[in-house]
Amino acid sequence: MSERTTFAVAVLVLVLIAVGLLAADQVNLLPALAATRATEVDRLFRMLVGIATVIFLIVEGGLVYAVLRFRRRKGDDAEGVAYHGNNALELVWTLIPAILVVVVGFSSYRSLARIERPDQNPMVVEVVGRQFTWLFLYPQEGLTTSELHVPLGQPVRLELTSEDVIHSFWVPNFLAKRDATPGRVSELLFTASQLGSFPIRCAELCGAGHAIMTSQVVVHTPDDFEAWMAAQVAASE
Amino acid sequence: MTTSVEHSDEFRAGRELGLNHVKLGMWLFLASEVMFFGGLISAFLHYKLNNPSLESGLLDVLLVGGNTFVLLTSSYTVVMALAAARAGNSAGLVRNLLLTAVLGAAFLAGQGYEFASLIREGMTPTSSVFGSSFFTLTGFHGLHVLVGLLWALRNLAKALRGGFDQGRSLGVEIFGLYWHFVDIVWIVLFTVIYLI
Amino acid sequence: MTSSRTPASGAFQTLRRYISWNTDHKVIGIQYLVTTFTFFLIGGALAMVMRTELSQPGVDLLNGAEYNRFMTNHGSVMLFLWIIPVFSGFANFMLPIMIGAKDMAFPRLNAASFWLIPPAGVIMLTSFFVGAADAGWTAYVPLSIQSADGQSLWAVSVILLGTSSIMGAINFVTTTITMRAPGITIWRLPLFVWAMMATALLVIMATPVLTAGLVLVALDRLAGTLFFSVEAGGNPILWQNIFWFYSHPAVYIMVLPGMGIVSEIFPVFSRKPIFGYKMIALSSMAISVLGLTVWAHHMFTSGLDPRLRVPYMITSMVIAVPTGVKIFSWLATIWDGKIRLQTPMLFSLGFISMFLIGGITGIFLASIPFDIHVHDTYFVVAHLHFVLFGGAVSAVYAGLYYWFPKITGRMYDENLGKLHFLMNFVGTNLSYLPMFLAGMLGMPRRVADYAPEFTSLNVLATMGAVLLGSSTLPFIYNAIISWAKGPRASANPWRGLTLEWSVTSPPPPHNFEQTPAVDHGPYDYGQPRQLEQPASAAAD
Amino acid sequence: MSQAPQEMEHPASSGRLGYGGVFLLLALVTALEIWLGSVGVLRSVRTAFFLVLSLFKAGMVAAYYMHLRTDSRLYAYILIAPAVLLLVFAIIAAVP
Repeated sequence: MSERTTFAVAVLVLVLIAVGLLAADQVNLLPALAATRATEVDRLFRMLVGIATVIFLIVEGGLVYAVLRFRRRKGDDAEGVAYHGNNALELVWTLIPAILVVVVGFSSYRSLARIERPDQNPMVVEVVGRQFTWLFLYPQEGLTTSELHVPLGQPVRLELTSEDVIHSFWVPNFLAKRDATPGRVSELLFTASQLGSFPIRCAELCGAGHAIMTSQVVVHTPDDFEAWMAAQVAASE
Repeated sequence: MTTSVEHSDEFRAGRELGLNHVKLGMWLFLASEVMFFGGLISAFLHYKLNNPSLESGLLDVLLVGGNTFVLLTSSYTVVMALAAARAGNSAGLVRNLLLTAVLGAAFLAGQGYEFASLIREGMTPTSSVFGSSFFTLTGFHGLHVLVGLLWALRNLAKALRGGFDQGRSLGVEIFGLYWHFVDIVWIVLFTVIYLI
Repeated sequence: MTSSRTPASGAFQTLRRYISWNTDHKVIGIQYLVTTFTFFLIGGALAMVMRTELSQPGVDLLNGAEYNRFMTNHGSVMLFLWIIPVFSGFANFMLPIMIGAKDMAFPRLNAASFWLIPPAGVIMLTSFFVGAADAGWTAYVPLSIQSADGQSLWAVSVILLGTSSIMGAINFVTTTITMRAPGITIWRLPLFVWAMMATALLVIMATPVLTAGLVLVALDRLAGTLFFSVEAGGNPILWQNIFWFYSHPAVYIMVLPGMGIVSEIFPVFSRKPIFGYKMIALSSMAISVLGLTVWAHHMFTSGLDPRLRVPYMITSMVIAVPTGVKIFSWLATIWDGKIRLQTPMLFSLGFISMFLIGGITGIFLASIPFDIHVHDTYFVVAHLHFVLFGGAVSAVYAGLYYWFPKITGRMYDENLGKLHFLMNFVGTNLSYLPMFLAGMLGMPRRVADYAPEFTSLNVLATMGAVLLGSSTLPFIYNAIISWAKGPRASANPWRGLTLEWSVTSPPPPHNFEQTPAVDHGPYDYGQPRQLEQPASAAAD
Repeated sequence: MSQAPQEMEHPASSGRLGYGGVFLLLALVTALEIWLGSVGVLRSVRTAFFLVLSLFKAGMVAAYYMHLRTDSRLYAYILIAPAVLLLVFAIIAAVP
């Protein structure tokens, strides 16, 4: 490679990296995060976005450039340059993706380990999917509700199952989802980090009412939660 | 770019590789059959391991052992049929194909008897997950034996018409591949269902 | 063959050939292409209705139950009756000619595998009259056990289609291995043939497992067996394993042949040898082998054993490597070329640019923590449509335009073709890009209704869908008019070097006057030696 | 693979032990299996035995009766590849 091309390539690489970092930092494609583990997923997502942006720009850019630059001009009936391959080049574009895969795979694995690490003495809520509603059972209080109420900052372990077909419990703002499968119990761990109420949606096709199988998580301050719980228990007696 | 070659030249590439296209096709079909039974066997194993059923005690290993022996013998008669066809010995071919058909029928009879007695003892395809997977798996194998039986009879008729004279044995060999495969499947099923 | 006849009797004669049992691989190829395209239009119509329902929140056109029927049959028709068999159509017509054979190895089996398709399609669609299948194309149990009778018809139909593609696959492999003309060594096979080999091996290995699974579902529904009845101890996860063991490889069954087609087109339209022939050929094989080892990445949220999920994540990501090799090799192929931007090339370029998006988002989906968030959302819908519509369907169109002169003996109208590409390209991106956003922001897939905040994104998607739908009109018009009275096509209008261009357009009854003997690779462009070759070949 | 003989060439009875020998072997192994099934050996040990023995039987049938010993290597691959795949799948599908 001549010095000019080397320089150009170097500049290009730097620009791409800059754009990638910018994209990773600036794009906001996820819903407002409302759980501690969500931030971990968000971090991973931003890394993916950064890498993806760079790859996307390289390929699509190369495509557009090639089409414009090597477009057949009128009256030019010559053949293209006849070369069949270039081992060095092919090695590079086999290795670089391979390395990226290792990086992405490793950090995905690390994030997975983090978001599935069990908490100390979590509050357990049993969740039952039933065409087409969600039921939430608070074992200690023996209370059943149609909305999930949790205290802020309190680690929660949901134990999900289903009475009929497979449902999938999804809180977009928690970036968390788990199938509720009949005949088995699956776990979902989260710790709410924002006050307010957030939608719950069923993500697994479960029949005619799939689209309307919604509910919400209501996150209270611990005191409010106690009050709410007391009121519920009182009402249920 | 093109130079003249004889028209009879189809399948030449195959012959250069020592491959007959019908045989290759049959082997590929058998590969897909492996995966088909693979699906059924996986389902059976899944339930055998995850919800063991007392009904598995109803299975009569001795009876089925005898049946297994019958099927092994039929595999032997099939290879003898092939050997006879290659040797141009049409009498031997007919005899062995006949024996194969009889043994195949005997196997089916044995399986029918087994099914009947199991059902009498209350184990049916709808009695439990074990029953479902047992009858489905063995039933599909039985169907394959039935197909093989019909094929054997068809070959028998062809042999009687002298269709395999002068060592034209390919038809017998292809049929043999299928029959031996069904035998192999049974060897596996016998172990997976009755022995383990 | 139309071209050489007088229109009146000729047209009728031809029609008879094409709607009756015929063992000529070229006739069967056309039967496949026309039949599957018809189902493509039906599947598209279903999609149009769904997009209309989704053009605004609330249930106005279809209620939940009806929507599920449309969604299920849209998916099943598009996958099982269009994108999988359409490539068998191309392979039927082209593969034997490309390897210098007179026909497929098993012509009757070949005809049989086609004639399974129309009845299967009819069975699937008639299910609408007995309460159509409504459990999605994934037919997850136990939902698919409790759905209406149509679900049983659906299972039967899919079993038939599976059988058809297995028969086809056996035929393609046998033909390629045993019927190559002298000189067509393994390393001189056109890349489309390589891709079909990889595809056929996947079909042979994976499809029977789905057949077995569907048998279990059908038995549960019809004979009262208990495989998937939870009360009796049946396990829904077992179905997911069986289903995805086929249905993930199926994605490669749907896209590998497309990669083969564009690999044919890039060299011809850039007048350059394909870059890295062996790497492209071997990456097809690598993809099909790896493709068999990744299925459980569809089950990351199903509470699958954690020790199992990570290996699946890794294998899924590793597939990006051979895929990347292909994409970069195609880029290097057009680099330094004399690129002719005719319709087949445009669609091939569109294939890369859109398949890339599908591929990259595939990595996102392989990454378990992110997948847990977007699994079963519109992000997945967008991803699979970029792979299968932006990818596979673009490749199909590329192939249809590229081989139109060879198949029909007529040239298509270039301007209409370009118009079609433009509408298709804009429509695809307009309808599927917003879906990524909708999914990430919280819109589940397979819903007839959605929260108001997703309205604008869905309006965009529906506009795109309308554009996509109408984009088929110029194509249909172009195809019919050009086939009827387009200008006659020479033997080799694109100056291609693969064998199908060395015979007349359309090819003669047994393809070759005399078995060809090949002494060079399929993509030796860019060298004067090959330049006069097509002319001489066209002469005989 | 290219040196593989064509099916016409190989001898009627294939290999060192003829068809009959293979048959006797298979019969013996089957008898052994049934006997093993009846006696009270440790279950895990028995299972291992059974798997090995049935694999051996299947191998014998394929090698001698289906002529994989003498026929083109390709056929063997075509049989072995799905068998391995099936093994992997069956194990993974067995996980609850």
